[in-house]
Amino acid sequence: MKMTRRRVMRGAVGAGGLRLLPGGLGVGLFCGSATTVAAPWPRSAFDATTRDDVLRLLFRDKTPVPSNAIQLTVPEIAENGSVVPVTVATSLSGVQTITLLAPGNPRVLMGQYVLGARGHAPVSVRVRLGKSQDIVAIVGTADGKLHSAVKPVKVTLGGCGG
Amino acid sequence: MSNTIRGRAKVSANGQAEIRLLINHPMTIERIDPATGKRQPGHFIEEISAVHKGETVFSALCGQAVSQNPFLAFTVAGVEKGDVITVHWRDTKGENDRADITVA
Amino acid sequence: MRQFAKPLLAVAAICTAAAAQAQTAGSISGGDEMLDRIRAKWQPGGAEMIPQDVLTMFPCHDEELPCGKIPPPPVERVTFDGPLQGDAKRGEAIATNVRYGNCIACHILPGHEGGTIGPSLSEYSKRGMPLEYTYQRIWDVRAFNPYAFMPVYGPNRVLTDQEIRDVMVFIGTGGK
Amino acid sequence: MNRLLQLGLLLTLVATVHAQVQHDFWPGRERVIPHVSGDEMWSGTYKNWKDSEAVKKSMAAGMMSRDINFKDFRWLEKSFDGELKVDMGREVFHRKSSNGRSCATCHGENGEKLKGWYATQPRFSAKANRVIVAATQISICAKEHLSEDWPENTRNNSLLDMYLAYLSDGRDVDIDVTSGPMKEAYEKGRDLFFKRTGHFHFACASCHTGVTTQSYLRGQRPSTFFGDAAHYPIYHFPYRLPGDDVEDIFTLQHQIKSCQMLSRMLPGVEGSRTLTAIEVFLKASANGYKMSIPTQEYNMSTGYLLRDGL
Repeated sequence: MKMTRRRVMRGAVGAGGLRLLPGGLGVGLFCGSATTVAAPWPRSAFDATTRDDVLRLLFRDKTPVPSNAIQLTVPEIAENGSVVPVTVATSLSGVQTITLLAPGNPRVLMGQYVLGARGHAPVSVRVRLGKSQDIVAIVGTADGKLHSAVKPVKVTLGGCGG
Repeated sequence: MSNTIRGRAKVSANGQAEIRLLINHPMTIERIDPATGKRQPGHFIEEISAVHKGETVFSALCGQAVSQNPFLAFTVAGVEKGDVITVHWRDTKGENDRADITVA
Repeated sequence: MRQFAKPLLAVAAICTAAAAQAQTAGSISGGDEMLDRIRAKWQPGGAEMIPQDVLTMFPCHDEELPCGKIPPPPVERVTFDGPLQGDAKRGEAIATNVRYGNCIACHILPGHEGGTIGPSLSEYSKRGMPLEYTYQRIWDVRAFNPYAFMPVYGPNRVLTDQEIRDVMVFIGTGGK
Repeated sequence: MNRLLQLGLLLTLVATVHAQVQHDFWPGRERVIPHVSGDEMWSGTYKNWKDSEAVKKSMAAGMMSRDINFKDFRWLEKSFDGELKVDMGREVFHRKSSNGRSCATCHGENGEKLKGWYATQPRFSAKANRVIVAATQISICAKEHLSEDWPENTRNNSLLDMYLAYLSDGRDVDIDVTSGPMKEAYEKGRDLFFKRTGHFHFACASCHTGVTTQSYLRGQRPSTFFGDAAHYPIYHFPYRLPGDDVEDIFTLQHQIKSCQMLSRMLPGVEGSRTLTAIEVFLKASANGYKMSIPTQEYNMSTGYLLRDGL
């Protein structure tokens, strides 16, 4: 655990000043309130408008490998694009981060969930999708590998609208 | 009790607690002001973290794609009934809130 | 006209006292009083929902209000005049806008996914239907089937004659 | 032939209540019964969802949502967001007003005396001398005993409505429409549900019966009207229509009004006789079905996709 965090720190500083998340892994980097960790928010990754930029900014040179050990559950048809439920579960062990991408959205990175030593999937959230697209879930494990799963969501409008 | 965070934590037999959170927040996305064409940044939660026994067991970094009144559910191992999990959020304007959730 | 008499007889059960009279809507000139009243207060297709005072021009639920006693619009049989001049782009905008024609709610349209309540229109041009049939079908479907789940576009002036022609060009010529 | 035909039409007219004006009705009014099992004559799926056991069996058999009249994911899953509205409603129920009284003063702590009451609403009120819905009763009570002004579509009224419905969670809907003003309201509501109105000349029944309930209305799939009323008021993801005070609790009348707005029909006023009659019809069509409160607008959680049981 320690090793990855330090390497991620050094790498992050090198990659154009992006302060990647060090704090989430139990290190007491505080700002503001005492007992919580103020993870520096990866602004450039969240501002990125293409999938490749997000991957490069978050994971540098590592490329995610499709894996069927990830269960990405999304409704096939989302009747309301502003509330689309997403659940990511996985049988992989040593999961550290779960990242959700929406390549069809103006801002591709939707969220990154950092599981502490005792954190586990499944993780469930509700997201906003601008149009029908494939949602991508990337699971980062302790061995430094990245595993990905993709699921299409059809975003439609209601039939009536006044 | 905080007025923006609502949470439930339920521990199952194997000591894993499922924590469900609902946070009252508008989560507005960035807008281009039609008049000036200037980019107006969104007002949304950037980070939600959960601390159990002094250790950050879960941390969510959110973008503007997270829905209004964000919902978040996750699981934490090594939790017993009666433990307290402290949840904290912080948004793009520096506002924040915290809540203690006792595990049922 | 005769072959449509049969469904009209089946209509005996419903209590329509209106006489069904032929009307050449195709040649309705601008002087259409109901259409003017609507469009003076509301432009369809925009962000704004249809205003309530426009809705009081049509039958409504509350029978303590005057609109509660408005009789249903009589079934209108229309003929189709002249060449079909319309703009497919405009027709597409009308058909896919939920506050305009909203055809997409029930039909799959050329190049669009839509509802599955009505038949798919993505291949409509291949069916080669006569223009008059399509025009009557959109203007007032009750001439064919009094219980068809389709808005009465003509009698309630949901769409104008030209807007229907635009939609016909959009679906008739296979879209783009 | 035309003249003779119209004469024939006039003679066969059913003597309807609306004497001089004959309205257009969607077919099927005579096939409704004030019980949830009536759905067998409409979607033929009642046996698949008549209770939560049947729903579990249907889901296990891999049935689609429309084969279960959307009772699988829409209604039988309790809503986490809805629980928070119930908490807020409980707080309003126990909050003392300016005259030092609260709802709990008369109705008991945690609404002890009102358990099961919501399952018998709407009903005839002697005081109002007409059939009223729970929300109207709340506004009458609040004005008289708490000197609070909480009309039907206000936040506090809707929060209380949600809390009182929660007190009847698990009870079977049971309203008697066999006689008197309730029978009248039921028949008026039935006629209004089938009456074709508005710019599109649709009736509520146009979407909520027949082929439309088996197919897609663009992204949405309407359900038949049987049984749905047992799960109202629901938690709705914040959605404010012009003139709305409450954007996340949809009482049955608020849902009817919102549907009218979206279907280009003149929207009714919450608490009015018209919307009350339609609510009586819908609630009676859920007679015998278990209330499940709080539930939420469909498609807000992945529970139904994971089919992790009810």
